[in-house]
Amino acid sequence: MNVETAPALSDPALAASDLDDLGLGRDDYRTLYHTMRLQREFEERVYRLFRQGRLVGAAYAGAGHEAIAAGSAYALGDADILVPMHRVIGAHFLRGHTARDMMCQYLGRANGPTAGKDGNMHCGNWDHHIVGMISHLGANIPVAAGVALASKVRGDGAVSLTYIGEGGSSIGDFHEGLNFAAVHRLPMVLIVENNKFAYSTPTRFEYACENIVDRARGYGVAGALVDGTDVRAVYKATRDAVELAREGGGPTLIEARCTRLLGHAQHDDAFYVPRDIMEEGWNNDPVTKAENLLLERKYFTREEIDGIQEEVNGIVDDAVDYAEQSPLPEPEAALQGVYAD
Amino acid sequence: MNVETAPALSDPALAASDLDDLGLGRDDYRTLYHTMRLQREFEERVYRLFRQGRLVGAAYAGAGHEAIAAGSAYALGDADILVPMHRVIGAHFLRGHTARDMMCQYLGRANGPTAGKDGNMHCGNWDHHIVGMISHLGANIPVAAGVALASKVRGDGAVSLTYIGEGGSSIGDFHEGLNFAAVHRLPMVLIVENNKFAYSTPTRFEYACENIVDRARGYGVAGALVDGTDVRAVYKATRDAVELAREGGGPTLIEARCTRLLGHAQHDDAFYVPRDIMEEGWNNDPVTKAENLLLERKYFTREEIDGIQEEVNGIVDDAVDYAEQSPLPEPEAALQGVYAD
Amino acid sequence: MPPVTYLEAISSGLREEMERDESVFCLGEDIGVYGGAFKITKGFLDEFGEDRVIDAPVAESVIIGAAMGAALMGMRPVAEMQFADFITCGFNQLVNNVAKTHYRWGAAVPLVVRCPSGAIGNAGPFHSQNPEAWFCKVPGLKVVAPATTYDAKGLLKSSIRDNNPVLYFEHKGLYRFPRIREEIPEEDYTVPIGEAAVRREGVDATIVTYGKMVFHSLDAAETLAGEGVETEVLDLRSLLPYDKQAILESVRKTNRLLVVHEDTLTGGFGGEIAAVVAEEAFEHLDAPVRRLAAIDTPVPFSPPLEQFFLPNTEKVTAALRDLLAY
Amino acid sequence: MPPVTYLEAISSGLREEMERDESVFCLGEDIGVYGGAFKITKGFLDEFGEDRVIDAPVAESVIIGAAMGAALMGMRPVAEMQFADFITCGFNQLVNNVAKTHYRWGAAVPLVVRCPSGAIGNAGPFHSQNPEAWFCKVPGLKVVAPATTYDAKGLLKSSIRDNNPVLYFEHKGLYRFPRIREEIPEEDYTVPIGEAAVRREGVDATIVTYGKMVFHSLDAAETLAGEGVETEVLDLRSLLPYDKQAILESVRKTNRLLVVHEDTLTGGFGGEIAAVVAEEAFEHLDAPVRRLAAIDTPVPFSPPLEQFFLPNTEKVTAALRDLLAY
Ligand SMILES: Cc1ncc(C[n+]2csc(CCOP(=O)(O)OP(=O)(O)O)c2C)c(N)n1
Ligand SMILES: Cc1ncc(C[n+]2csc(CCOP(=O)(O)OP(=O)(O)O)c2C)c(N)n1
Ligand SMILES: [Mg+2]
Ligand SMILES: [Mg+2]
Repeated sequence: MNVETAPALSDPALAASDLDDLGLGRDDYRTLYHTMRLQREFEERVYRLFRQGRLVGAAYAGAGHEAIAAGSAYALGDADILVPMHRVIGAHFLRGHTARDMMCQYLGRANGPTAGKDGNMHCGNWDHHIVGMISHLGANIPVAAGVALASKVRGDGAVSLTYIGEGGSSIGDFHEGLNFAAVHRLPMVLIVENNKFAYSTPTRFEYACENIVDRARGYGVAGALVDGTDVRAVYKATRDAVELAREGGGPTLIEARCTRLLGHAQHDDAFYVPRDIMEEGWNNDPVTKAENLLLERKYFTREEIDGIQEEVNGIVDDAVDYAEQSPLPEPEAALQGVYAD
Repeated sequence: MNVETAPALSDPALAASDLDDLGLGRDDYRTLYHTMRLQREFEERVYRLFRQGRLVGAAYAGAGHEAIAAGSAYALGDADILVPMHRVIGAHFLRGHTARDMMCQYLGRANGPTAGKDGNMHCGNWDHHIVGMISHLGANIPVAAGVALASKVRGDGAVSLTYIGEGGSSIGDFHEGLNFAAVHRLPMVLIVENNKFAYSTPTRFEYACENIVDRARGYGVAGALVDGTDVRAVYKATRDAVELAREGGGPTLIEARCTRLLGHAQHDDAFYVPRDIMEEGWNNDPVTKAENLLLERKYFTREEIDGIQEEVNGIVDDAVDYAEQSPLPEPEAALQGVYAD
Repeated sequence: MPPVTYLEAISSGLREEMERDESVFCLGEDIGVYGGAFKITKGFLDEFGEDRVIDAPVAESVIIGAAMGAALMGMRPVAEMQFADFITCGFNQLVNNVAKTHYRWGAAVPLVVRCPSGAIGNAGPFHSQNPEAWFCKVPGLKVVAPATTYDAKGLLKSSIRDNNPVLYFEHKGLYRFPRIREEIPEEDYTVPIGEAAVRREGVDATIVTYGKMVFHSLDAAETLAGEGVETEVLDLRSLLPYDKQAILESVRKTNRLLVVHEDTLTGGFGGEIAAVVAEEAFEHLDAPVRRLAAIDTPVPFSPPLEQFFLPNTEKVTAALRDLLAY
Repeated sequence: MPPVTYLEAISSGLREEMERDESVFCLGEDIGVYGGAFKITKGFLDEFGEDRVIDAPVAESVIIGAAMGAALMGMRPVAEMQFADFITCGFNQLVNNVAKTHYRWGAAVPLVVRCPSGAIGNAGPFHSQNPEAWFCKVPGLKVVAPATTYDAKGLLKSSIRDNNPVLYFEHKGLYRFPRIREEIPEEDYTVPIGEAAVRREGVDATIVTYGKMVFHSLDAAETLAGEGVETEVLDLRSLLPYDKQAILESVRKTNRLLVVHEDTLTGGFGGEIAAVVAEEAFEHLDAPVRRLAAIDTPVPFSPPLEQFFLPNTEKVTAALRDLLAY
């Protein structure tokens, strides 16, 4: 699949037959749904903690991006490397960060992945092959390219998967990173999560092309445009891209369309988002969509779905308890870790 | 003309009828040819001065780029703004920098355009609507966009014309600058001088797309691919782009193909350039090509062409004499001009 | 006029300049309908329109570069970095292109880059930095960092009217700081770039500082005043150029110097001040020049770490005691 | 082994590390077939192949960012900036991404960025700069600046073997400087990061310097030696971390300090040194701490301007005389 042949967003091909045949079984669907639901509940809890004054720092959420997070990261093998952005906490869960880990991270605890050095989504963990997110948008695309360069040179078969918002795609590092990966045909997949806004800025102030994926040709890489609210579509596009990358076909630029269902962060009520966009977004809520699919296809019964919901609630409750009981770091720990030994 | 309809490089349309009808008269051709010849002779002299130890600093030349320099800048009106790069000294001449000015600049004289503060092509001059080149490749593309933004907001009808090598097109500022200009439909024209090498680096290590102009679509701007050794083709593409920009149609990305006929700079013998590329380049020497055209079409006789050559030689001789007799700056002048009053 | 906040002062300073001079315009991320991440430009879009309040793509290099282009054309852009931390993405434009233009070829580049800086509590390593020192070493740039509401407005106006590029550091911790709400003049006024202000007079020691640390320094001075020590607190306000005369005069009077900033110690701007005093007021010094600053690490996120990292009133007081004890 | 140049020492150090350790590779503009703008990697492409000698697009941010990615994977990239001046285009990657990674989430980023720096005669404002000070204020980075041929090789090896990001400043004016051609050991050796070297012992004054200025300082010391003054010349070699003990020890012995660097004065790294000495060796100082540096302007192009701009032996000598006359 390249940009020339990428189906348009409304192409019914994406919706049906094509996606029934992904080779995914009941367990896979359970994991995908569980991950999406966990992202939703976890982040709702984070927002609640924020309102209650129990959070440390700011609260971001990926509501509306759950299918991208789960569907993409599920296409990775263990040896692959995740280079995540701010709306894909589900990908962290799939790679091995637990809800406890992430809640400790959000609450700045000594036993979180960064031991309180950094907060919220800003954590990496080399044990799980997760590169720590940096705030500076786009700056990890060159890093993902470098990760892929190492894999290519060593022939270890690993692929790096990274993300950027459509807003972040305006920055120089997007261009430099993707171009470098293209030139060296590096095993990298770049997903642009196009949720129609960069903070408050609508796409007409961000880019003037029709689709971000139209840029693929200008880099000489494969491109795909997918419905980012459909976890199967995201999974399929990522899997194809990962395969292509593993075979030496170089990077793929995937544009995944979705809607940011909340404000930019907790403090933002998204007043600037036209009501119809928000409504359409909620009508296409990826979590509900996945749930409906699972029910329709009779992969799971209503009771089983409710069971997953309960399980997830329990995980999040436990994570909050655990994190709140976990120690804050010792002040002097601030001095440690600037340099590796 | 946009990227979809841009004729391919080999399209005969570019070569003939299309270009006969440009509305250019004998005087225009004289100016264009004179400019190209002056660029060639001036820069050859700069190289010679370098070898003789009479130059200050490094010697760059735009041999092979003369048609781009002259053809593009000739499409500008007086109020338009030139934002030049290192291989288009001809564009400086067309905008009003004299050979004396530029030689004083190369020799670091007090009466050069930068009064010795900067050297060689690194000079701007607001009287001539020329923005000073910065070495950092690509960094003037955002500046050209800002110039165009001012024109758009004020409605002064001016267009900014800037350049980048195909090598420099890999840098973030290319992306940020062109994207910004596209979003705001700014009156800017960006010419990529694709001369097959960035210093020693061949295009396969620079980009993986077929043509740089393939990027136009990804920015939502018009694109054109032209034979950069044909001054008429460059003139036409630039003129069309300037017109489009003036009418509010936004920026155009023009890829002008040519061959760098010398090394990157005086110290570089270009050993890494395959002989056939160099040969083909010289066979398509834009200056000779223009000369042949002028003769074939009988715009000028051999004698007249020789007359231009003599005139140009005289101008360059005079420029060297003038510059060498001009004073170097006073040492203490180094302290002045850091800040505007 | 009722008392206003530091944030309101910046906002009204910017608005008045835009009203006064058509060539002034704003450029930055989310400054339009959203009014900016910190709401400095709230309402500006309605008042001035899309041509003068430009929502930029997330791309700091072109924000600064385009501002330079417009400035060359005689406009006076005021670019906003959403957080000062992101200015590193436009670093080359500032230090090589913007800063060197007038020296190189004589064109003025009158632009302002507004940089919301500083730590405000658990915002982590990328939303808390004080990046001013990088720019204080770049000839061709000017750098200001107002601490008071009056200065915030007056220095912004001076920055916009200056014919040179000015980096305007506004400490986020001052935006709504109740203590600095103040009544400011209705009529137009400016604060000159390059002049420090004595915030408290004293004869026993001098604190040279700027930005939010002015208040920790004043509080420390107040504490020690209770013990009979009179500390002079000098608010630099401008860092490049900075008011060397005022610093030297004060040190010549008090014979002791403590430099305080929120930026990290090593390579921070305090080194420059300390060095200049050690050179030019050497014989007036009765004690070693001291510096107090954040520790040499990234800004950590978790509360105990961040508190350990940052200078505060207690640490300033302790450093001052130390200095006096010498 | 016959005497080699500084340039050859860098080259052979890099080659030996690549031979020793498969994970070491080079990345930069024109480093392949061309062997680098200054020919440091001449012949490397043939010897090590395209996978280990990677010609990068003109894009410094991805050069540094990709180096970081590869370093996370356990490789040891050595990135080349064609000129140190262009590092500003990768500034954000270095100061925010590379530098903070280990502190933030514990991953080591063992990479080296080689930066050919300094003025070599009429190369103008963009090919002559000494940008080290910007990085000396960034916790998480290391910065070295060898002055001798022996150190050039030994510090490069240490930098490559270090588990942290190291900026390696190589002064272009030393590449083929005949005076520092020297025989260096055949066998593997390293020079530790963080240790200064006394280049000349003395008791009357200390010059703290680094890079090419070491030689102007030695020459000035030599001149004054003819007049009976013994100047100690301390070559820092490493700037972050720098050898504070060596500086303090020397100043405690000589009681006079002159700091010399080729970078511009205000905000240059000399301020940090001067400040530390003014704080920690205050009572040993018999004279004000002095700094000599380039003037606070961009690097001008034309010979008289550039000479006026740069520090040189005469200026160091004059500053030293001044210091001694106090
Ligand atoms: C270099 C840089 N500039 C500005 C910001 C501030 N910022 C954080 S997120 C954001 C909007 C991002 O929009 P987009 O990339 O579309 O991602 P989304 O939040 O919509 O998922 C901005 C402007 C930043 N983090 N980094
Ligand atoms: C940011 C930056 N990096 C590196 C350089 C060094 N450099 C100067 S010209 C050049 C090659 C440019 O190639 P290209 O853009 O194709 O232009 P050409 O010289 O071929 O006309 C390089 C690498 C630079 N000037 N700026
Ligand atoms: Mg978005
Ligand atoms: Mg080229």
